[in-house]
Amino acid sequence: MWKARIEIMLKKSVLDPQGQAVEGALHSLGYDNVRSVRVGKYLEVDIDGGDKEAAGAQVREMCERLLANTVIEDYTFTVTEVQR
Amino acid sequence: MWKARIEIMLKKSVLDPQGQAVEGALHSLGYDNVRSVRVGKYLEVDIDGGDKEAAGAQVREMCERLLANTVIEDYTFTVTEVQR
Amino acid sequence: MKPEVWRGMGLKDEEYNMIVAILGRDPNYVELGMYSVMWSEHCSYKNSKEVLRLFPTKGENVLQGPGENAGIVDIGDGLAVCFKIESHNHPSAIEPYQGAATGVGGIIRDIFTMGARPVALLNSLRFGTLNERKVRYLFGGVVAGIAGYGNCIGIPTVAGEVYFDPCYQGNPLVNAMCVGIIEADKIRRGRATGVGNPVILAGARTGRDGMHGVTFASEELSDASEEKRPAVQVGDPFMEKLLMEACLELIENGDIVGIQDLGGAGLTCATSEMASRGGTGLEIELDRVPCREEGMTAYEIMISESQERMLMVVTPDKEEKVHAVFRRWGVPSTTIGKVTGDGMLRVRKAGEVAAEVPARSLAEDAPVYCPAFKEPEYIKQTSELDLSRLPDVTDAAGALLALLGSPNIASKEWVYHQYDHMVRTCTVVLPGSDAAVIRIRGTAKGLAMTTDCNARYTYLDPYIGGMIAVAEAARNITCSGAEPLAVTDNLNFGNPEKPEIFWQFRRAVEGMSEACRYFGTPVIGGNVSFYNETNGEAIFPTPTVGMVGLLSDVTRHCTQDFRQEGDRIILLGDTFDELGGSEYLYVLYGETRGKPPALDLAREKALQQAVLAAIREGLAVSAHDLSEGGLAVALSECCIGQEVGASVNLSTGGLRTDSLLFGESQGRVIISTRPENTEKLLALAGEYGVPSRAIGTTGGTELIISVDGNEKVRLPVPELAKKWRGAIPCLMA
Amino acid sequence: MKFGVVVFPGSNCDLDAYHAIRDVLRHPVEYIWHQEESVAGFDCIVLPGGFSYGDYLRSGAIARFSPVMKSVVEFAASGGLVFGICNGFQVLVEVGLLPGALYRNTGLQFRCQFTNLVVENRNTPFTIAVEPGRVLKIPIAHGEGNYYADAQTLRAMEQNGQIVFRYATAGGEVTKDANPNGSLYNIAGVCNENKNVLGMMPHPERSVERILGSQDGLVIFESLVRYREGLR
Ligand SMILES: Nc1ncnc2c1ncn2[C@@H]1O[C@H](COP(=O)(O)OP(=O)(O)O)[C@@H](O)[C@H]1O
Ligand SMILES: [Mg+2]
Repeated sequence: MWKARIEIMLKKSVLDPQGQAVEGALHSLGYDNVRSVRVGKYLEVDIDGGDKEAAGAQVREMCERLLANTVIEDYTFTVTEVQR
Repeated sequence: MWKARIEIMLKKSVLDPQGQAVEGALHSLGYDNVRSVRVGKYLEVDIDGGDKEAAGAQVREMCERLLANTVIEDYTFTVTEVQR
Repeated sequence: MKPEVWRGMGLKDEEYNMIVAILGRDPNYVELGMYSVMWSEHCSYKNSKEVLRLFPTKGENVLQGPGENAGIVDIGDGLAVCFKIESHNHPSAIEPYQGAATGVGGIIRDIFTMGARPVALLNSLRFGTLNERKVRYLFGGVVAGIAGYGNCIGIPTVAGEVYFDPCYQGNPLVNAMCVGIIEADKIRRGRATGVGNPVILAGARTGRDGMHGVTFASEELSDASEEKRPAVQVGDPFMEKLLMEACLELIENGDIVGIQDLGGAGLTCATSEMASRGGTGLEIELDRVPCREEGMTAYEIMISESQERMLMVVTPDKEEKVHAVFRRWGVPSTTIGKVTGDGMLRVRKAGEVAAEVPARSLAEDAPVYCPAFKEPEYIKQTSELDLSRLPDVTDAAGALLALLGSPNIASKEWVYHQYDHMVRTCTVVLPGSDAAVIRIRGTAKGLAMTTDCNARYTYLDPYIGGMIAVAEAARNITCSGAEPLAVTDNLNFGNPEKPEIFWQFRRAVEGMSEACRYFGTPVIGGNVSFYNETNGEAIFPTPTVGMVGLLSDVTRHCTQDFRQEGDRIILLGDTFDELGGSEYLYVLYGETRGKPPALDLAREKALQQAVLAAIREGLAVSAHDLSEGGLAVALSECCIGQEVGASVNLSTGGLRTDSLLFGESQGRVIISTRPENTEKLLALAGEYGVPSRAIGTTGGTELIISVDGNEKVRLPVPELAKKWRGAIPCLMA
Repeated sequence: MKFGVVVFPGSNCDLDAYHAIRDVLRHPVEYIWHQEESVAGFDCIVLPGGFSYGDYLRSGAIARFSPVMKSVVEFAASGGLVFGICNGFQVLVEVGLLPGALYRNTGLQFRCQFTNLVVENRNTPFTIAVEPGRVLKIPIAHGEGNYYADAQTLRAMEQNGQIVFRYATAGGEVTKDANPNGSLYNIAGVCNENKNVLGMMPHPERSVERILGSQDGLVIFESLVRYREGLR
């Protein structure tokens, strides 16, 4: 079985209000050395069968079709083999 | 400067309605080999100064205090050096 | 079995012995767990039952009183209104968003379980003071959680209340109320009848979350509570929406014999209560219960409090049809057992009997306690308030601004703008006035609703405080043009095993009962939440009153806003030198002391009848009751809504100026009326024996208040508005 | 003129749209279950507000794969009128019938309140009945109504008159303070190039009767009827 770990982030050009809010909150907690915070989504998807390449291709397709909205979001992912 | 990449997920025993909905959607898109989907948060935090160990300790503290809700969530993170 | 085992589950030694006597043998671990959750305070009301009998619960319109999932009152036209309030204090203290969200989910299920379509939500909240980061986190999380659940499921959150006091610092209160509408002949009850009928479990899969939530709710919070984490659950409002639509469709079609939601104590509670009410037994097969995780034990499945689940009994010929309806709505459903005639709740797992106990003994035979009670020491100290040592107010305008900026009085827009309060397009009076009003589609009628409790009063005198909570709710309802119908109550108190706490509890219930009797508003359901303490310190006794009223013609509703230039402002009711327990005393002197204002039930009732008559006869352009902050704050609120100023002349008549402006004497309402109706209105008040005087005129851009000819307040309405609207956003920024 | 209101799992303003059309506009209307494969026989398809599929992942992201959406896309391509309100707007951008994207309000909070809208293009089937200069008082209720499109797309939309509604003050000024959710250029509603598909975050179906505090939403439904009658 394959485990895909997918990170989805707003594109750099899109304002990230959540990241800004977290950054502000960290500053007010005294973490003055925090420079920039971006907040996105993290998904773990378990996939049965096929080889690593096939799994990767499938994950890319799922991201394009459903998981990310590519108008505003970028995604990256890794695929690793796991025991059932 | 250090970049922390933080993944925050609901604990295994906690219901993940979002993950369930995405799993259902992937199945209805025909990805029958998808076994389990969990949806969480992903954060990138840039941190100035200190060494890697100090940055790591700070990230852990930030997770405990603010970023993760440890009542229902687990977190993992990595810290890597980046150019300003 | 070792004593540590049952004690660890919160059972007393004598309770264990009772169980042995009932079974005629030692219980096994699963059975013990089932008794422990069912005999907890939360499920059995073992400490409060006797006192709750004081409430009046009957009335000619009451179709269902306490004892079912929610109460129901007839409103004519073949329709009835179903409502109930419930607390989720402890989960919200640990995880505010999910704690509050699942609280909303739970109370919604109570309403549609009865067959009613939920049409409105309310909430009553208490937190510590907002200068604490932790409190801001709890407040923000709770409000977002209520919004997250209610908005998603599409039921408008139309009213509520929020107060802040240091006594709630470690133990916030989150009480959620739901109101539903039902055709009077379609009421369903949680009864398992018809031997052989299949039992169906529908909704979310069962997981390990929420184990022992009810025992958790029956314990004091300590710092160690943060460790009891799995007791908190994540809500899934989407699942609940589908579950609700499917269940309402089935009930509408008459496909269900009995139905009950799974709340506290999960499957154990639902099965034993349904069987007990039906005078039957149930046999269920745990291997058929869809679980979220592998390897769940019988114990875990029986006491899991996973959300968004319903249990129902159907006739065999309907079984397939019922599953088909759930399938169409995308809701999993499984037949897990059947109704039996032997009164036993029999639970099988892996072919073996995992538990077998008389259903009735779980649901009905919990011990009943009559805890000792004793007046607390503090009452003597707090009741001392020597007004002669308090200088009268000199800067009335400054005091007014300070009060408007106090989070207890300030606008709660920050809260209710996060709630979808318009979905279903029936909200006629939006949050922000005294009571919310919704119309009932297909009729000319409307419902008004509110939650109220001034816990400072209840702390200083639980009896009077309890009466005032009811009176204020009724006053808010009448100011919106409705006739009070009935009450649901949420009794939030400390540890009842302490005699002082139990005294507060008894006295508050006595006061509420008396007022309910007087106003003819029976208590048709409610909830008790004890053990609201942190490290031994109890909250103020907080018996929240949820009240619903009826408008026969919804177009004849009223709001608190002054509407136009030149209307006359009439003050109904009398003002006394009553500053005890006031927000004024708290904000300006940091004191919570004195006697709460007196309440004369006869005068209060006369006032409310006069207000209602004035609204019905079209004499009232606006009506607003006086509560925290007194006359000056009420006038400000009337001005702010539509930005209409007012000029008011008062005479002290021997009163202190601060009592006159900021005192919280009960039984008072401000009405604005067209000038040509002034005499009629004053005469109408006279007919009801209600003191009334014209105190000023609306118009201009300022609020001007003169006392005995001396100008005490002159403030532009936008400045009042800024202070009042800005207070909470500013603290939460 | 016959309206169809699509019901997705989790729609919750379907009922409100239905009532506005049937009881106030007084036109025929039917619900369309999300699993229907055809929308034949309707003149206008309304995608209502709510939380389709719980709005999990992203608002509208899962609903757009519902069987009914295939025929809605075809219906739109053949010039049929498609009207997305709130969650319906989100579904329309997700499915690609409208440009841009909608994401989290900058205030990070769900907002339910009245807003004022200026009508930037009165020459669409959705706005032809609006009097010039009229500011519409219509409420919003959403957590993800922050409209985004890249600069190039926006320019094209401007030129083509696809920006239909903007948040404004009661006097009709488009100001920062009047923007409730951080939308680019206060955008509250947009249409496609052909102007037969419109999405808006505010809820016109919630402001069709005086007792609800505003009747300004009605003019949008009336526009649709007038447009349709003009075609006959
Ligand atoms: N938590 C809340 N949820 C919804 N509405 C609220 C909430 N808190 C306050 N409100 C609304 O704000 C208005 C003022 O509340 P409050 O000061 O408690 O009124 P009153 O003193 O008349 O009881 C009411 O319309 C009330 O419904
Ligand atoms: Mg009031």
